[in-house]
Formats: sequence, C-alpha cells, structure tokens
Amino acid sequence: MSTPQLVMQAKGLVKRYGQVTALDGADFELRAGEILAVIGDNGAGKSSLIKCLSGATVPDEGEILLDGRPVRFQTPIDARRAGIECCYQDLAVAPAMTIAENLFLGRELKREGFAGNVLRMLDKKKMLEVAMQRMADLKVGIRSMTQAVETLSGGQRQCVAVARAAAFAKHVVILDEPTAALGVKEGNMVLELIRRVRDKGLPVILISHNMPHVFEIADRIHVARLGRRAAVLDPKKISMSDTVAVMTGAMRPEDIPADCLAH
Amino acid sequence: MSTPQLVMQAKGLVKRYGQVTALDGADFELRAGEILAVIGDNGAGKSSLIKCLSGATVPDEGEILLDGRPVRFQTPIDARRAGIECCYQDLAVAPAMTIAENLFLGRELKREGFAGNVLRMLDKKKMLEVAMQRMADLKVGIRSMTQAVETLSGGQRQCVAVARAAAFAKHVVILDEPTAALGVKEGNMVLELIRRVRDKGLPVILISHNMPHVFEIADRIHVARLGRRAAVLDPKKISMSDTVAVMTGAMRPEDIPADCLAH
Amino acid sequence: MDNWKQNLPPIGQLGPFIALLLACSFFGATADNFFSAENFSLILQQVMVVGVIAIGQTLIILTAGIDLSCGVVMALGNIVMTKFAVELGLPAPLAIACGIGVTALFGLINGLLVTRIKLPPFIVTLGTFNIAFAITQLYSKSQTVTDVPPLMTALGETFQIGGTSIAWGTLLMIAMYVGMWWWLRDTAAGRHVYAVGNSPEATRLVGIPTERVLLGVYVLAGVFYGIASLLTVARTGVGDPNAGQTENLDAITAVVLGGTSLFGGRGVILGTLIGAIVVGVLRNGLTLMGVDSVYQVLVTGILVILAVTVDQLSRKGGR
Amino acid sequence: MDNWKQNLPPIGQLGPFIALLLACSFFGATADNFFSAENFSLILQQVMVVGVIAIGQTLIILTAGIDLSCGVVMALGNIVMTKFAVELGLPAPLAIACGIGVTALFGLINGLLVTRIKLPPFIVTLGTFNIAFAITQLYSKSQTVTDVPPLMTALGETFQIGGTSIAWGTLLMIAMYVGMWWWLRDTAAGRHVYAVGNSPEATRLVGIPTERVLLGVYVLAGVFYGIASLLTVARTGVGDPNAGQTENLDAITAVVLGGTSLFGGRGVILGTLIGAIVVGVLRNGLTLMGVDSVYQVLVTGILVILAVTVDQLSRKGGR
Amino acid sequence: ADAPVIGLITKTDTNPFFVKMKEGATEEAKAKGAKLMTAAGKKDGDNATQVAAIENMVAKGAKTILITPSDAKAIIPAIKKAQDKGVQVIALDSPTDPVSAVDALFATNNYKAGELIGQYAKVAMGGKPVKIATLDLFPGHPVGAQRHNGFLKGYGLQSLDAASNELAKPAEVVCMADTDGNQAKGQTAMENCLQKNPDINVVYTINEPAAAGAYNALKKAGKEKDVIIVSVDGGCQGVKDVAAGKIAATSQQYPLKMASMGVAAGVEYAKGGKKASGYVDTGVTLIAGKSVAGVDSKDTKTGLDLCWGNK
Ligand SMILES: Nc1ncnc2c1ncn2[C@@H]1O[C@H](COP(=O)(O)OP(=O)(O)OP(=O)(O)O)[C@@H](O)[C@H]1O
Ligand SMILES: Nc1ncnc2c1ncn2[C@@H]1O[C@H](COP(=O)(O)OP(=O)(O)OP(=O)(O)O)[C@@H](O)[C@H]1O
Ligand SMILES: [Mg+2]
Ligand SMILES: [Mg+2]
Repeated sequence: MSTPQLVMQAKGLVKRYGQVTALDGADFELRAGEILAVIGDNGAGKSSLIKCLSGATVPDEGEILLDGRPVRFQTPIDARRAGIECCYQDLAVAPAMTIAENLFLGRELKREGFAGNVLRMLDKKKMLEVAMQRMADLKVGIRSMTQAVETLSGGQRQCVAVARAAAFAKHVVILDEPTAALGVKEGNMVLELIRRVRDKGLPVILISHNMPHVFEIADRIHVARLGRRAAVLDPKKISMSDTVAVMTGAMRPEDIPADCLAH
Repeated sequence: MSTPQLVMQAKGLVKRYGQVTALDGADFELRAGEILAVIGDNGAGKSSLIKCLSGATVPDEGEILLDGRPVRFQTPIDARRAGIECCYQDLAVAPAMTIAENLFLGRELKREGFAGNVLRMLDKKKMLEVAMQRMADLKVGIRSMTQAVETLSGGQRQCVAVARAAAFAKHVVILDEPTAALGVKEGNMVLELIRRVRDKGLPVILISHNMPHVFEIADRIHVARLGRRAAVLDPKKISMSDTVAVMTGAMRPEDIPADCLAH
Repeated sequence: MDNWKQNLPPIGQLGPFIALLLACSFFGATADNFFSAENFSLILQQVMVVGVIAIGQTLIILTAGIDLSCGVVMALGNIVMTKFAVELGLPAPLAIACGIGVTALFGLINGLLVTRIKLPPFIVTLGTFNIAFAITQLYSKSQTVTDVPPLMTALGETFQIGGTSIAWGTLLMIAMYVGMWWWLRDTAAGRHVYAVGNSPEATRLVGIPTERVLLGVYVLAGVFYGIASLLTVARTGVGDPNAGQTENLDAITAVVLGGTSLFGGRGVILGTLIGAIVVGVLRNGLTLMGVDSVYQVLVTGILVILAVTVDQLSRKGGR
Repeated sequence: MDNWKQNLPPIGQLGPFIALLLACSFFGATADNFFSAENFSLILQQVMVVGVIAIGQTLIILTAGIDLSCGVVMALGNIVMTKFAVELGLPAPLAIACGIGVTALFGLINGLLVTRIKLPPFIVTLGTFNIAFAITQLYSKSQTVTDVPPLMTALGETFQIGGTSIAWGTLLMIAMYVGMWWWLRDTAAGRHVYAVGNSPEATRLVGIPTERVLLGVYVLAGVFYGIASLLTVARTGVGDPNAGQTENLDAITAVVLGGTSLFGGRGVILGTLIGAIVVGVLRNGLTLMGVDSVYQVLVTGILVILAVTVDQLSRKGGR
Repeated sequence: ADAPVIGLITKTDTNPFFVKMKEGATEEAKAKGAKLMTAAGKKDGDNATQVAAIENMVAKGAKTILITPSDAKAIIPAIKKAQDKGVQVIALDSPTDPVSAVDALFATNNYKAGELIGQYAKVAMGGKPVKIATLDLFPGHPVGAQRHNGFLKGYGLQSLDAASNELAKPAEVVCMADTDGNQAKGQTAMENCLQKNPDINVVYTINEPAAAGAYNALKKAGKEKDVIIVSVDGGCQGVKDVAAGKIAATSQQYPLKMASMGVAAGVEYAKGGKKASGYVDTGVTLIAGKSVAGVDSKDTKTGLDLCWGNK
C-alpha cells in the first residue's frame, strides 16, 4: 500500500499564550482528498492548531509543510494565496455588512469590461445571485442577502461563514465547528456540502464535537489532547465510545488496538 | 390528572424586526420543575422567544404570565428581579474581564462587616473560590480564574456563561444552546448540571439542536417553527425522526399521533 | 427582490438631512435674506474647505480612527504650496503638487505609526498636529504669503447659473463627495474600508491586507487635506499659516452629524457633506439673525445637540 | 495560585511608567535643575488641575465615551464658586458646593443626553462645551473675579517636608487617584464601569442597569471637574473665565498616554496620573532646556509619539 | 559671569505680532549677551500654561521675566511668587490688573488704538448714515474688547470703557461676528454680514488678516469701493494693504520696541540690580492711505519704515 500523498503536514507545533501552552508539540497530517476530523476536549488546542495552519497565528516553534514544501504563513493572506480557506469558530464576519458582502469579503467579483477593469466596480448583482444560490444550497431560509449579518440568528450567521470557506478554497478547506449552532436540517446540509467539496478533490479539515457527524463523514479522526496529537483513528474500525475514551484520556493511546489506528 | 402548575406562560407573542417577523404569535408554557426543550430550525424564532421571556427584548404584541400573573419585562433587570436567569446564544460576556468577574457580573459578593457594608468592597477571594468550584463542576480545565474571558477557547467561554445562569437563578433558568461549542465530556457535565438545577425544583428552558441531548434530558419538547409553536411533544412517546420531521415541516402538526403530544 | 430596499436612502443619510431641513426652515423663518440662491451658494463656498477636510476625516473615522492633525496639515500644505510658488518661483501646478505631496506625506506618517507600531490614532495625530503646526509656523515665520499666482485661486472664482454665482471649488467638493461615495459603495477597496472599521480581526482573517487598507486610507486622507489647502488658498487668495487650527473639531463634527459612527464601519459619506453644510448653515444663519457672538456660541451648542437628537429620533422611527 | 499574577503591576501601568522614566532621564541629562525635589513638586502642582479633570475623563473614557466639555465646565464651576463667594457673599464652603453643584449638573445633562436619547458623547459634549463656555462668558462678563476668600485658595498653599514644599492640592489629587483606583478595582460599581465600557450589551443582558451606571459616571466626572475648579482657584487665586479651553485635549492625552483605551473597558486610572505627569514633565523639561517655544511644540509632538511607542513596545515585550 | 537669563512668555506662537516680538527679543538678547528662554500659551486666554511657564523659568534661574499676560488678573499670584524670589517681572503689550503688580509695563494702548481708527472712520464717512460691521476676535478676550469698544468710542457711538471685556453693540452696528483673527474666518464673517445687510459701509476688524479676509468678501460682492475698512496692528502686510487701498487705516503698534526695551531692562537688572519701573507707552500711530482733517495720521511710507514683519 503506497503512502498517500500528504497535502498538509505540521511537525512539533508549539504555541504559548503567556503561561498557557495551547499547543505543546503538535503534529498533523492531512492527506489528499480526505475528510479529516479533528476532535478533542474543550481547550485541547484544536482551534490553535488550525489557526497555525491558516496563518491566523504564527506558531512559536515547529514547521508546516504544504505539498511537502515548508511554508511560513505570517498572515492569513499567505495561506489564502496558497488556496487555503478557513471558517473560524468565532465566525470571522463583519457584523454591520450584508450577507453577500461577507460572503465575498476579500474575493469580490468585478464587473466585466471597462467598469470592472478600469473603474474596478463591483458586480453587485452577480454577487447577490451567487450568495442567494449558496445559501439556498444550505437550505437556510434567509429572506434577503442585503440584510446585515448582525441581524441574523446564530445558526444563519454560521452558515454564512461556512459557505464562504467552502466557496473559495482551491487547495484545503478548514472548518472549525461549522455545525455547532446549526439545526438538524442545516447541519446535514453542511455535511452534504463537505462531501461535495471532497468530491471536487479538495481535502477538508473538520473540527467538531458532534460524534455522530464525525463518524458519518470523516475518513480519519485526529484526536487532540492537551496541545498534542494523541492518536489518529479510523472511524470504520473504532467505536464511538472508544474514541471518546481516547479523547477524554480515559483510554491511553498505547492501549488502542493497532487496527483501529488509521494509517 | 390535574393540570400542572404553569410557572411561565406566553400568549401570542409577536416580534418584528423591520420586514422580518421573528415571532408570529408564539405561545409558550413552562411547568413547574420541568426541563422544557425548545427546538426548531435555524431562524425559527427560538432565541427571539426566550429573549422576550428574559426581558432582553420587548415583544411587539402578546402577553407573558409568571406564576399566572401578567408581567411586563422592559429590561433584563426586571426579569432578573423575578429570579429568571438566562444564558444567551451569543454569550453575554465582557471579553476583557476575568472569568471570576464575568461569573459574578451584577451579582458580586461583598465582604463581611465594615469593608463590605460601608466601603462596599468586593470579596474577591471568595468569588475566586466559588468560580473555581463552579468551573470544576463542569470539568473545564481552566488554569486561572483571573484570565480574561477573551483568552478562553470557544467551549471554555460557553461554560462560563452557562455556569453563571445556573448559579444565580431563583425561579427559572433559560439556556440558549448551552452545549453547542462543548466537547463530549463538558456537554455531559452541562446536562448533569441542568438535571441538578431541576432537582433543586427550578424549571429549565433548554434550547438545543442536539437531538440526543434533548431526548436524554427533556420532559417536554416545544417545537418552534416559522415564529410560532408548532407542537409540544412528549419525548417518551415520539421518535427522534418524527420530531425532526415536525421541526422541519415534513410532518404537519395535525398528523402527529395524539398520544405523542405532551399534555 | 432586494432591489427596492437598496434604493431606499439609507437611514444614515435621512437623519442628517431632516436636521438640515429643520435648521433651514428655522433660519428661513427667523432670519431675513436667508432663503436666497446667493446665500446658499455662499454657504457652500464657506464650507468647502472643512467639507473637503471632512472627506479625509470620514475615511479615517470609518476605519475606527480619528485625525486631529487634519486642519494644521492642511495649513502646512497651504504654506508649502504658496511659498514654493511665490518664493521659490515654482510653476503653480508643481507648487500645488508639492503642497499635496507634503500633506500626503503627513498622512503616510500617521498611517505608518498607526499600522506598524499600532499606536492609537488619537495620540499619533495629536503628535503630528503639534509637529505640523510647529513646522508651519517656523517655515512661514507666522507670516501670511501674498501675491500667489492666479492659477492657485482659480477654484475660488465663480460662474453664473441662472443669476446665481457658483464657485468652482464648490463643484469640486461636491464631485469629490459623489466620487468617494461611489468608491466606498461600489468598489472592493471601498468595502474593505468599511470592513476594517467594522471588524478588523474578521477582515484580517479573511485575508484582506488590513494594514495596507489602513495605510491607504491615511495617505488618501492626506491627499484630500492637500486639496483643501488649495481650496483655502483659492478662497482667501493668500497662504495663511494660522488657518486650520480649529478645523479638526469642525470636520469631526461634520462627520458625526452626518451619522458616521466614531467606532468605525458604519456611515455614509454623503451624510458628512450634509453635516458640514449644517455647520455652515448654523454659522451663517446665526449671523444673519444678528445674534451676538457669545450667544452664537450658546445657540450653536444647543443646535448641535438638537440636530443629532432629530437624527437619532428619526432613526428610531425609521426602524 | 492566582495570587502572584494579581500582584504584578498590570501591563497597562508599566508602559506609561517606563515612558515617564525615560522622559525624566532624558531631561535629567540635558536640562540643569531638572532633578530636584523642588522641581518635581512644581511639576505636580502644574499638573494638578489637568490631573483632576483627567480622573473624570478616565471614568468617561472607560465607558467608551469622551468628554470635550470637561475644561470649560471646570471654568464655569470656577466662576460660579468665586462669584457666589465674592459678589453674593456666600460663605466659602457653600460657594464651593454651589460651584461643584453646577459642574455636576453639567455632568448630569451630558449623562442624560447620552443615556436617554442615546446621542454620541462626542457630539453631546461638544454641544455642552459651547453652552458652558457661553454661560461662563455671559455670567462673568468675561471678567476675572478677584479677592476670593482665603479658604478657596487654601489648597494652593504648601507645607514643608524635608525642605521641599508640597501643595495640599497635590496631595488631594494623589489621594483622589488612589481612591478612584481602589473604587474601580475593588467595588462592584467600579467593575460595572469597566463592564459597561467593555461590552454594553452583555452588561445590560446580565441585568446591570447600564444607563444608571453611565449616568453615575457622568455626574461623578462632573464632581471631579468641580474639584478641579476649586484647584484652579487655589492655584491662580482668582476666578478665571478663560480657563479650561484646551484642557479637554490635555486630559484626553493624559488618559491615552496612561494606557486607557478610547474604545472603553480597558485601562487603569493610575496610568492617567502618570500620563498627566508625563505631559507636565515634557513642558517643564523643555522650558528648563531653554527650548524656544515653537520648537517646544515640535518636540512635544515628537515626544508624545515616542512615549506611546515606548508604551506599546513594552506591552509587546510583556506578553 | 554667567549670561543673564531672561524669560519671555507670549500669549501665543501663532500671532505674527508675538512672533515678531520674540524675534526682536532674541536679537536684542544676542546683542547684549543674554540668554533668552521663551514660552507661549496654547491659545489666547490660556492662563494655566503661562503660570507654569513662569514657575519653570524661575526654577531655571531666570532673573527677569517678560510677559504678555493672557489674563490680566489670573496671572498675578504667579507673578507675586516669582517676585518673592527676587525675579523682576515686566509686562509687555498688555497690562496686568492692577498695573502695579509688575515692576514695569512696556505696552501699547489697545483702547486708544481703537479710538484712533474710530475717529478716522467717522471723519472719512463725512457724516453719512453709517452701518457698521465689526469682525471681532472671540468672546471674552480683553484685547478684542478694548479695540472694539475703543473704535466705537472714537466713532462717537455709545460704547463701554477700557476695563470692560464685553463688546458694546450700539444700533449702528448691524453685524458682529468672530474671526479668531484669521483671514479665512474673516472672509466668511464678512460674507455673512453682507447677506444680512448689504448696505454696510464701515468695517472694523480686529487685525489685518481679518481685514484682508473682509476685503476679499467685499471685492467678490463688488462692494470694495463703497466700504471703509479699518483695522489695528500695523504689520508690514497690513501697511501694504493700506497702501493698496484695501484697508483705509490701521493703528500701528510696536512689538519689537517692547521686546528690546524689556530685554535691555533685564540685562540692566542682572548687571546692576536696578529694576525697571513705571509704564512706558510704546505708542500707537495711525497709518492711513489718505489723511483726513482733524485726525493725526502718518502715511504708508512712514508706516512701512516702522512696521514689523516681512517688509
Ligand atoms: N489568545 C489567547 N490568549 C491566551 N490563551 C489562549 C488564547 N487562545 C487560546 N488560548 C488558550 O489555549 C488553549 C487552547 O485553546 P483552543 O482555542 O485551541 O482550544 P480548542 O481545542 O479549540 O477548544 P474548544 O473546543 O473549546 O474550541 C485554551 O486553554 C485557551 O485558554
Ligand atoms: N436584531 C435583529 N434584526 C433583524 N432581524 C433579526 C434580529 N434578530 C433576529 N432576527 C431575525 O429573526 C429570525 C429569528 O431569529 P432567532 O435568533 O430567534 O432564531 P433562532 O430560532 O434562535 O435560530 P438559531 O437556531 O439559528 O439560533 C431570523 O430570521 C433573524 O434573521
Ligand atoms: Mg476551538
Ligand atoms: Mg438562536
């Protein structure tokens, strides 16, 4: 069995905030075309990990490889240039701006011809249409795309952030608890969306506390614990309760049956 | 069978935001000592409903009764005076303040004797201890109670808000998606906490999208749909998939078997 | 289905507009000679300098900043362009470019301090206020510069439309407002200005170079101050080192009266134009009413509060 | 286990303090007569009025507000208390109480406009700036009030400690800073001030009467302005209608130099004291160095920016 | 011996009048081998900064302090304290109240300056009915009040005395507006006044920049020929404007003279321990484009010889 191609890899990431060590030598591997779930207790360092991968924070130590080449993301712009899109847990949205604007923030569509190339005018109509389409895909009943995001319900707001990340990625999609605030129907739509993204060939990193979701969709499960990677599990082999045991520390990584580990 | 005592009741609540009608004649009933789950699609008006009940917003129409007496909450202060505590979905925390301060915001403990009565000095030591205790109850591994809330992980922050609501209620506890960002372990701890609150005799309103949680803990399920109450279900009688069907509108309320309705 | 909403004037403009209408009807009723095309043309000429400064100020306030240095930087540009033309004998267009260059340089300095060292804009621009002020006084020896070339005062000239004389500078100001309004509304760069002010962290996280946006805004504001320098020369016909010392408060007042939030990210630049006109109308109207100067101050205070009250109440009604 | 962290000075105070030390060592090295107890006592006397105004300003800025009216309200209080004593013949304590009552009343008006009609504090206090200024001029007929009773100037008197004369007013100022620092840190009301500034919505939702907190802050600030009125009388021995016109910027500068955020909710009031002293040290040191007055303005601009830069860099290091 | 240290505290750094005064003092100090320290208020009327400046200069060892008091009364305790430490304090330009609070006063009489242009304007108008606009400084400023009230007195209208800080407003004054002594604001004020009353025929201005602004406004309205502008200060640009016929007359004052006299007195005191005393009026001269009967005036050529600022 040939080793699958690694799209993203991190070795020994360390991130300290004052006295708190959020990441304590974390490793990470993402394979081409897979859905990798990242799970772990609250404060295990999941968000800190993906923030390093997406350029939102710069790790204190450790290195990150993209397609085998070392990269140093100083800002989210660097990661974005590399085709990585991330939906953050604390929803990076501009509350006073409209849904359509938030969806296209930093990726605005310009008009054709003179108006777009010289005047650099936005194609608002097109953006509205696309936004409408994307939100419909997620079955979110939002009436107007020109509504300010701050007027949305918690779940609706989350849908905006998820739709944005999924829409623009060229290389890797990272979703930090995308379904946390979503209803059953909307949550399923997001899972559906994730699958569609994977089917386009993009690997997805999915952070979630929702075990049924994780087991439904993940190809491999990365378990974060105390700022490190405790294990990488194969959801087809291991049971949900064993997974939770590893996650909470009730089961030591050494005790995991070898065939449950993902390889 | 005698009608159980109604602690809180709302009739025909209407709340409009510009063109959006968040509540469209919603009714609501909370019985003494019960855990009432409120479920519904994103944007169904759940948060709007409980904001009316907790004084955070004033409904445009409709009336609210507390212990059978009509009340008009103009501000959250009024509701708090009536012993109602609420944990909001968008976490009403002051990010720059510490965990302990956030826990006791508006309910600060004063020192004994002169220092407290005349100088009105805070008993910081006591507050720190109690905060430590409360967070330990929820099994959240937070190192220091004097950390600013903005430095916490998403789940840790949610625990602070939940702990606050549960700690100070005298009459009704309202929790808007308290477990959304929580890990498996922490989520279970919050369910545990909710049970304990109920066992003290306080009724709890729990908004959640997590069906297993809802079915595990709720005594009755209020299904919100399009700004109204679609039905009140009995989780012991109805199946999870039927509930979801009612919630999403796949099953019309009229078609629900009569014995599945809670009474 | 979204279209009719978009075409409604945003609430942010309606409020100041109502305040303006009320102010006008008040003075129309109490002061003679207030309602005349000539008088309105005059008011527009009088607000043109503050109005153009306030364009830059609006941009900065939209990013949740504030610029105290705007007026004195304008004065420095004014002295540089007139002295370069009169004393160094530079051709007028070149001298004007130098003046605008200096104000843009000050914008750049402000911007660099705000973005690179992350200093609060209030303190940065308080510092550059002092610096620009001192340089202006030292360079000009506090002396007015006279005999400026006619090209520099061309914008102060008027032309007739239906018997009313309108200054070219007024037209330029209005054109710039409309241009910036369009730019802020219809280009990506403009939307990014709002985004940076509304939520800098979110804007950074979606991969917008927030520092570059901020820097651009400060430099652009500097350019507007430079254009305001030229307008001051055009209006007074001289280089005046003592211009601009109270223009910062005036400009901020115009911005706030115009409904832009000092916390950034919310507001419409056309509101600022109306805010600036309200300030001009107050001054003009009170003089026409013959109110004594101390009482003018008193009444200005009351009317400013009334104007925002009207604005605020009309917003509530509008929701 | 949390204790050692609590006992460290919060970063918010360390930065300004380092800036102060740097400024002192700079002037100590370049200006004669700078390092003397007498000179420091002098500096403290010079900052006492702005220092006390800045207490009120800090409170307001902590709630994410700003007060432009502080200085002229102080001047009004100053005129009211001196005129009431000198012309109406009220006993000094009563006259002082009246003066403080008037400044508190202005605080109340500001507070009511901010909380009830929800107007932006910038505009409200710009309005009351004009109103208080005009009333001061009208009531005093722009005349200085002389022959004030000795009780009113008592705080300007000095006493000797080890050969250094220290003014009572200085002591009062420091006492009030320590008192307010304690109050903000150790009482529920004080913490609510921070909470309102940090997140007004969250504070409202947990059931704190945010409007009452805000109103209280504005009134309290008014009281401090009243005390500053008394200190002005004590320092100059007269009632001065032209006092206070630039004190608003000075006070805000002290607050910001002291590390308090203009966006509210973050800062330590002792930092403001240090900020006020930094401003005083700059002025004193530059004069002692014999720097020409225009260059003083220039250097002040540069040093203000340097001071916050030091502050900012020391914060980064401290994390 | 060490060079004597002399402090000069002006009202502001922006008014060319004070800037010239400072230049004059600097030159004189250099010539006489004295060391000059300078300070200035942040704006007109800023007493607190002047008090601090006195204290700081005394701390630095100044033996003579020259001050143009922003507030005639409020500055006195600080002066007293300095004098108690053996410092000679001389008021320049404006007196303290009481005048005896300082050792000496080298000043100009602003009320008289106003009276001169008032008298001039009255004769120049030749008894025609008058409609006056006054472009003043800003509320509460003594110099602004003295010039304004002096002008009205000189014109023979109902006015207030030299001690008042309020502005008189007889019926003949149809428009009053503040300018901060600034050209752009002067222009705005005049424009508004013309809207209010197009028949204004006499304009009093606080200083020459304001007068230049007023002239601009009148010229735009095509009325510059019909209106007499009078002003105070006598800066070179102002005198040139008189020569050009923009301003009818101005009262010239002499900041350089005040400054050099002050510095000389400071050096004297340091050398011989003899303090200056008394009031020296440095004089006011009416400079007019056309002289009129019954009012003494000098022509603009004389004015240019004596003026301050860029010749
Ligand atoms: N900016 C910060 N300053 C200080 N500490 C921080 C900061 N960000 C994160 N931390 C700490 O780092 C630890 C890991 O946080 P992180 O957000 O990565 O957890 P997480 O695994 O995403 O948790 P959750 O499931 O609750 O989102 C936490 O203890 C948190 O308090
Ligand atoms: N302040 C507001 N301004 C305008 N519209 C609002 C506002 N608050 C809520 N809404 C709208 O009201 C509707 C109901 O919102 P609400 O927050 O009650 O939904 P919810 O049931 O809590 O949804 P979720 O499960 O996503 O939290 C939504 O369509 C939302 O857009
Ligand atoms: Mg997280
Ligand atoms: Mg909700």
